[in-house]
Amino acid sequence: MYCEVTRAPLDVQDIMSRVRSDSDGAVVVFAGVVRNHHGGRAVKSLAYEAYEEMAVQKLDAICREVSSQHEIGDVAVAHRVGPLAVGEASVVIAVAAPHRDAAYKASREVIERLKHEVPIWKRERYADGEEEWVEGATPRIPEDD
Amino acid sequence: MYCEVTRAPLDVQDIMSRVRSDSDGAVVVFAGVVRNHHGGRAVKSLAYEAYEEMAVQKLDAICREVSSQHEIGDVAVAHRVGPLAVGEASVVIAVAAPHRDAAYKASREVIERLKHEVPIWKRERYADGEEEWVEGATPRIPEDD
Amino acid sequence: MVRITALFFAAYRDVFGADELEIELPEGATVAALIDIVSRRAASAVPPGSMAVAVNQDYAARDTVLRDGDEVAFIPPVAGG
Amino acid sequence: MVRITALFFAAYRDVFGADELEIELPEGATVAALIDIVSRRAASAVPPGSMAVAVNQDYAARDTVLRDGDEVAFIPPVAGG
Repeated sequence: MYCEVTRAPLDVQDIMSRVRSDSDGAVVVFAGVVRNHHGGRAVKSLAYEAYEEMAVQKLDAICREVSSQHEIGDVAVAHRVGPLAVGEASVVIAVAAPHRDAAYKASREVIERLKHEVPIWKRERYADGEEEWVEGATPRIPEDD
Repeated sequence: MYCEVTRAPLDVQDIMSRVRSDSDGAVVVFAGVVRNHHGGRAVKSLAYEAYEEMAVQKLDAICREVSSQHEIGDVAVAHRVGPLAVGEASVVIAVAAPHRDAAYKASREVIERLKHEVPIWKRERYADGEEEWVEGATPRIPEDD
Repeated sequence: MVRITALFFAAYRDVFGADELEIELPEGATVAALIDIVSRRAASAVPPGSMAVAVNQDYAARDTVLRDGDEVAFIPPVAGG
Repeated sequence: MVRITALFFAAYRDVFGADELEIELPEGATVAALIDIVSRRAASAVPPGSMAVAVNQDYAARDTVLRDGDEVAFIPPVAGG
């Protein structure tokens, strides 16, 4: 298991190699990539910000839970922060499993939970010069006793 | 769209780069990897054989159909033939899409259809010296008129 | 007469003892007729439901009429991926 | 009195005009009480349902009692991925 939040460009091959093992027949990789448009506006670049220590901790927790719920060999997640250009990867998730069904399901679950639970924010810079924090999802917080 | 059947080792980064575009926010990669065991037996190596021209044609048809059914930007598939060692990738499928849901679904559909329709066969060599054609799936053929 | 090329892949190479055969058939012969002919060569019985046949690289129905020069592939269950 | 460190991220840095504040609270004060206090600083109203609060890097219920030295993060809707 490997989770990181980093300012460095993400290396898909490196992240895949962290999960591969001779007993796993399937590897599923998800890469989130900066798009040149969002909500009908042209995006020039963007920047991600994270509450880094908590983000890594949350990613670790998600990976542990997903590993316990699916028959997978290993999972790795890397999320980039700082400024990113269009076309660069903001997040890479690699899951290795003996069989592909578990690999696909676990991969999907990690990205869905990441988007709802991990304290990371995205600020888009548009072609017209404006900037905006992208609307996100409110993490579920524990109920009062 | 890019489909190939090749004797050369598969390069994930290269296959990903064939589908990426600035308007796609998600890339899903599936890699099938040679496992060290199958049906309780230790696998030493294996070899894939293909009816190459038809395999490429079938892959092309699958990619075209999946592209027309899902909102994806592009898809690439490479399948290796010849001898492979444990840990090597036998197939790599990359799908880029504006949104991740379509990328995951299209990726899954390509690998499922590939396994049922594309004329490729696998011969496993076991640690005990035996060799066997791996039991596969019978392609659906057109019904008689 | 029509002359076709039959191709045998993977397990079928052993079963039919060849990887490629030139076969002559009467005009109007179908895929089903060709299967009957090659089945006489089979070293072991092939469950007919498990065999796919492709004519000129497209899976073909059993009643497909073969034409001169067709490439007819005998395709055992596939196991790519 | 307990002394906590409040952290504000992303949009909340602008809303609350700070990225980090040291705040003193009466013994037994809860997350809800702290939200009341910092809300007085808010440049614009924050829909309370959209705000998550983490105490020592774990999402916390509103009735969580704060302790001396706690790190309390005000977390706007997240948008990673």
